[in-house]
Amino acid sequence: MSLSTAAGSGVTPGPARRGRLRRTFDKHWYAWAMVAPTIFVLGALVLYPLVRGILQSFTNLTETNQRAEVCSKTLGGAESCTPNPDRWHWVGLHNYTDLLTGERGHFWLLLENTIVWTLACVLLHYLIGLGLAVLLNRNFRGRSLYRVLLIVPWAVPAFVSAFAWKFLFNPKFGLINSVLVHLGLDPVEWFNHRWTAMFAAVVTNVWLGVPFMMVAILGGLQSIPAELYEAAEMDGTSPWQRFRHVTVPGLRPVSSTVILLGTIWTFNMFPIIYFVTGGQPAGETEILVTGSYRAAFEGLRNYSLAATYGVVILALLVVYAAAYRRVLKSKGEVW
Amino acid sequence: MTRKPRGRDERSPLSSLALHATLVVATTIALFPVVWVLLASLKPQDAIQSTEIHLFDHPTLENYRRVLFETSFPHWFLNSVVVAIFTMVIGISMSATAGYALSRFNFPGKRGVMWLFLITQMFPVAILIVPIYTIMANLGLIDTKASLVIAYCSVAVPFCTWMLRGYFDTIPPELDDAAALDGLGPFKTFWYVVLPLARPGLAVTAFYTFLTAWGEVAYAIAFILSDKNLTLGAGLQQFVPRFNPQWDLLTAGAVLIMLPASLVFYFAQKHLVAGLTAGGTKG
Amino acid sequence: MSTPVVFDAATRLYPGSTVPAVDRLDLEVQPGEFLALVGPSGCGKSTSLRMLAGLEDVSSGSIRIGDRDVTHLRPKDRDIAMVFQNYALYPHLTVGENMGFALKIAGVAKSEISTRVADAARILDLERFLDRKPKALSGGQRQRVAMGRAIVREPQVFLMDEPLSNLDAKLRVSTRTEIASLQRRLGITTVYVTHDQVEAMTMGDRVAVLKDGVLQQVAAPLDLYDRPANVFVAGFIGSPAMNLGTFAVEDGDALVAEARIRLPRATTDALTTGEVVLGFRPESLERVPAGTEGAFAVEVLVVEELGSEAFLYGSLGAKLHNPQLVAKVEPRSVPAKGSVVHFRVDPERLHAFSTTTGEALPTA
Amino acid sequence: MRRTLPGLTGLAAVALVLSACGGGGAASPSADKTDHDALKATLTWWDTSDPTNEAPAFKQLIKKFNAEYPNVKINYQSVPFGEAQNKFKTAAEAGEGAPDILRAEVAWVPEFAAAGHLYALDGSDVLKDNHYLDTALSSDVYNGKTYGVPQVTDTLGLMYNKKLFKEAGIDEAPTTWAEVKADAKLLKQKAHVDGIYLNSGGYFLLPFMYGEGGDLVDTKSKTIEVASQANKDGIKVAQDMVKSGAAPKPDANDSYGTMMTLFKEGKVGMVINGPWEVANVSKDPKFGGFDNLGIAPVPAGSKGAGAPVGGHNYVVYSGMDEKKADAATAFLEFMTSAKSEAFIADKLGLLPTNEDAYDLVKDNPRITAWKAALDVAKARPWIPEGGLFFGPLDEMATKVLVQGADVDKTLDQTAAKYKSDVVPAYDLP
Repeated sequence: MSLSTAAGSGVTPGPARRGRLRRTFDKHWYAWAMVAPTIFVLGALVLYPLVRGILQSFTNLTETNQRAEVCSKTLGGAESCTPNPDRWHWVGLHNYTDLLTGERGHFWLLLENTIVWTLACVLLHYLIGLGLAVLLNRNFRGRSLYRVLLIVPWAVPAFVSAFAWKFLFNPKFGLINSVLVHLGLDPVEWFNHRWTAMFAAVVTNVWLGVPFMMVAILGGLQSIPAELYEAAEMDGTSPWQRFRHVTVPGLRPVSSTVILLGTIWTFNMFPIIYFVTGGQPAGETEILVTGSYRAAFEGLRNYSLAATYGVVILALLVVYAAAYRRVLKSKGEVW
Repeated sequence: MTRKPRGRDERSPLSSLALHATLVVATTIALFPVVWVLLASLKPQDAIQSTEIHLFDHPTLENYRRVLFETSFPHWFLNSVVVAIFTMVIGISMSATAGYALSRFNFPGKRGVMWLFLITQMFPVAILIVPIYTIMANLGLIDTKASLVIAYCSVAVPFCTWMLRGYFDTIPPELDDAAALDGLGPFKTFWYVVLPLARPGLAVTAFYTFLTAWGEVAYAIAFILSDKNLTLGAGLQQFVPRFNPQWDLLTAGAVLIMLPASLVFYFAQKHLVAGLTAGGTKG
Repeated sequence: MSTPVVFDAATRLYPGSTVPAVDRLDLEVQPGEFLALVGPSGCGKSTSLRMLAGLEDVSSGSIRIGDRDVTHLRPKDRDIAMVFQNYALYPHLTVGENMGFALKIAGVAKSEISTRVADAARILDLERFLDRKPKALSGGQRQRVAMGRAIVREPQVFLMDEPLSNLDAKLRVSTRTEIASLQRRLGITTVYVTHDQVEAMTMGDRVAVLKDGVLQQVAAPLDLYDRPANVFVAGFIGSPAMNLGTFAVEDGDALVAEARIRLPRATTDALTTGEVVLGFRPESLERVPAGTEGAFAVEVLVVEELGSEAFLYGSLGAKLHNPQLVAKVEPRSVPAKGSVVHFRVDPERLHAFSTTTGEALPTA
Repeated sequence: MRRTLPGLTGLAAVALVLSACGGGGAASPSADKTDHDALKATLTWWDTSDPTNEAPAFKQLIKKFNAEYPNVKINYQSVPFGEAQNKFKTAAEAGEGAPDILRAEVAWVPEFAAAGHLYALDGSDVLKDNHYLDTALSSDVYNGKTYGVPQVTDTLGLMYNKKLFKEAGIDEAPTTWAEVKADAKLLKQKAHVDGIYLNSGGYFLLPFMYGEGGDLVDTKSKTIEVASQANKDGIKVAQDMVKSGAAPKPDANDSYGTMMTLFKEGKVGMVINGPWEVANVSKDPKFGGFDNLGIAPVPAGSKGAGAPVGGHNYVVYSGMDEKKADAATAFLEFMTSAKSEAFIADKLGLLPTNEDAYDLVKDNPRITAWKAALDVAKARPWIPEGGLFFGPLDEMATKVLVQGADVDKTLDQTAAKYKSDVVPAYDLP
């Protein structure tokens, strides 16, 4: 049905019969024109570097070997250039084998961290978001005030919240340990252990991401027809059963989108890990995306290694998205 | 909520207490770090990071005075406002048109476009910065606000398009038909009929694009060279030199950076739920 | 003012489908005529209307409005107005703005717009609501706004796509006469799509019946009722529906349960097989004493008593296309449930159809 | 401020004399005033110094420069230290946006030079008759050419709280790690504070390695020496500090900030740190001013004391228009002249790289206090991969100091990592 608007839409009005092809073009011309600016920007700024990155991952390109010639310019003097003896070359799958066998970096550690990180964050985002949304979807006094206040973290830039939480978690000067001590508990050396450090990062990211989830789910809740609840009540269901059999399935369209996007975003959530734990202790909380950052920006830039990280991340996420889509499709959801 | 008759909606005092207790705890957690930064910003520099933790410690507005009058903060602020607003306007224009096309037309390449949007979210930004810099350099856009606006649009538009497409899906297509009969072409239909109806969705998109641009650091650091052209996110990094982060300036700056975001948020929040309702549903 | 509309072998084939949604539709709508397009859901009636509106591509064939070929014209260039099933009122515009929107787009002067809107509002009794948003109106009022929006345009053709289906039963009845009389007053050629055959029969000057994208019959309502062109039309038009059944023919008699019904000569001549589809409307059944010639016994299952009339639903010793036989009986002396009564078919009002083609067979 | 003012006037007088009789291009300013006027250019300079505490002094210096060269406009941009390195590389590779002159940290110079981003300065006036400290200048040399001139130098030293020392009955700064350990015990017993805070950053463990005669790599023989016995011994000393309680267990994250806060608050007696912190420590109201701050060379190990040299250099971007060469030379000459260096040293307490400047600031205790520490400063291996040394080293430091890992094993891992990730062309011994 949605074809309709474009039907009969010629560039120039006129009764002349045009060829079918021409009319197809006329019809889709609008659609393409409307998508074109976005495609153009994304193509230039994301797709092109992405393709380049994929190519680079099969080379040994770094900052120093990218030039064909090594030139040395002397101030007020001559420039002398010699061919670069170490010019980059294709290395096939070398980077991938290096990375996956742990020859360079700690791929499997990072992957494990990334999965734990993503799983924990998305799960907590979703569950807390769902819980708060269900509460806020009831009718009671002060609801809108709670709603406004609970969304505040969304308005805080990521690096600010990272700083704020790092502050709170500071083992010596942070409020959290100070409260623990006042309660008669031992202070925790948050960043000295892998999982406590990860915990601090997860808390920060959960704090940051719950409002979005909450609002999205709240929207989804309001689109569930009230009759469904009434029918379920007539069927003698308990509140929990209604939640389980009406709310959860009714939220599936919203959930499927936010979980898919949430997973992708969290997977690549760079600033929180970088600013809060900085990978401490001893790199044990690095995730794949911080690994790619370090390869790209720490010391001599290793473009090929960074690109390899990027391609592996991309591949993992594409596989995930495709599988996710397939599961959704089997349940009758499509996007 | 008008789901149930009023009488049945009343809770027992106990469950009412539990409800409010849960929400109060959640709200406290949501606000606490913000409040803590605010409190810190009122302390003198040496008291901000200290073994002795007080809520207040010689409260003063000195930090704010210094940020506002002794640094380029006002410049950065203005730059951020300009960049965020342009990102918002351009980002919304792009994602609204693209979202409309994806919602209404069944054109060849549509599925590819949806995948493309998803894939752009998957590639780490760190790897994109250097190539995008080169592109910007070729366009002569280095050290301009335009470079940031374009880059931020590429970050925010895929999600916004996705969301607006969902929102447009909820607007009955008969309205488009009616508009066609009333003499509007697709572009005019979009402008006169669909856009006015999509206001809640657009509000969310506006909020989202604004925030994307407002607090961004990585691109701003890379593309902006001169101090006067920095945006807030990048500018505040100046208070984190190699040693001795200047907590006084940083906390005060952080509070000031949150203010306009909250303001935008305050105006958008009415529409937030309604906008995401439709957008999220159809996602 | 009055303009004819012609569908000339108009076909709509959706991309990716092999079966046309509308298959070579040939239809002429007379100037000023109210043509009702009726059929079960999915029959292609809405598609036909949307093709006429220009909202749907015409795959082959053509459509003419007056002497203009509009097959590939944009909707706005066809000089038509449409009333949608859900009215498609612009939620962000007031009633008055909704009604005047098309004129505004067309660049009509403001004063002209307001007089025309005021005129239409007066006709439809909407004057009080002009400044309200559609959301603040009841279903019936919205429906009138949708009508008003069409009227204001003063188009050559009105298109209406099930405009009454969102109204409650009572309002539907009153509105349908309002629309019909309004159309007659304005004299504008109208194509009206509905799935409700009662609506089609009561409103249309002529009724076109569609099934699976193919036009079955176009005729005045009574013609359609009395002389259905095929089994489908016979079964579709009329409420309660016509009793239809396939029966064996022996020596020129159809064997209906224990009864033998004599078929006219013309009918038997046209038969190609040993069976015939017979149809008889509920009011063509005559209650007779047992043993009357051509009578068959019916066991009474349900009797619907409507006061002015009564319908009997019963089982027959032979299979019908519908599970039960329906007969109209005297409302004041209905047989008891479970009793057995006897009926005979009025031979004058017997319909016969071919078992192979479903086409009507001559009965005289 | 009050203290530096008289010094400054005296200094200016000395400077005038110096520049009047000094050789090179630095003739009397009035003599070739016209020459200076003829020099016309705009130079963009990215400064990476602390934008609030240090930048103003450099801006003042630019004003002084412009008094001499009115037509050379310096476009001063403050770029945060953490960003400058990547920003410069990205810009230089794209060929647009890079500044003409950059203040580069010592480890960056070989990186930039190897990528061809810098002008070699050999033969230019800046290097003629120079009096740069050898160790400082060594970081500018790559492949036999000199790619920059040192702006400031620094090193690590032992900083201590005099008041706490007095409370603990310690009269003199410890000179060996063993003495540090003993003093820490005293501090704990008598002053009730922790002895020394060891920062879990790899850079801050270098004195322990140097003290045993170790180093990270040998650039001549191209071998990885990070897991040498000397280094292992040195790191064991460091680990023992923590294990014995002489030093509290550092935090894995932001241990530098923790160290400084504790030191400023008088909660710890000693830290290993550099001259850049002197101003911050002295001005913190809880510390007790500069007078309370003791500065000594890093304690020695069994092979003597050694601390890594750090600092910053001026480098010239190879994409700069050749026409600006004279202006750039003039600017660098001015900025690294004894008088300018002395001015910065006086204002900010940063250590000059020009030997002559030390004569001008010999009355400044903040500078002289570091002179001894500077004498044991050791050049680091200046290779392009130098920037990658510290990732694995930081990891090692955290493992050893925070997590109490086995020193031998950890350093072996670090060496393996150097081989795979840092200097694949080098050999493991």
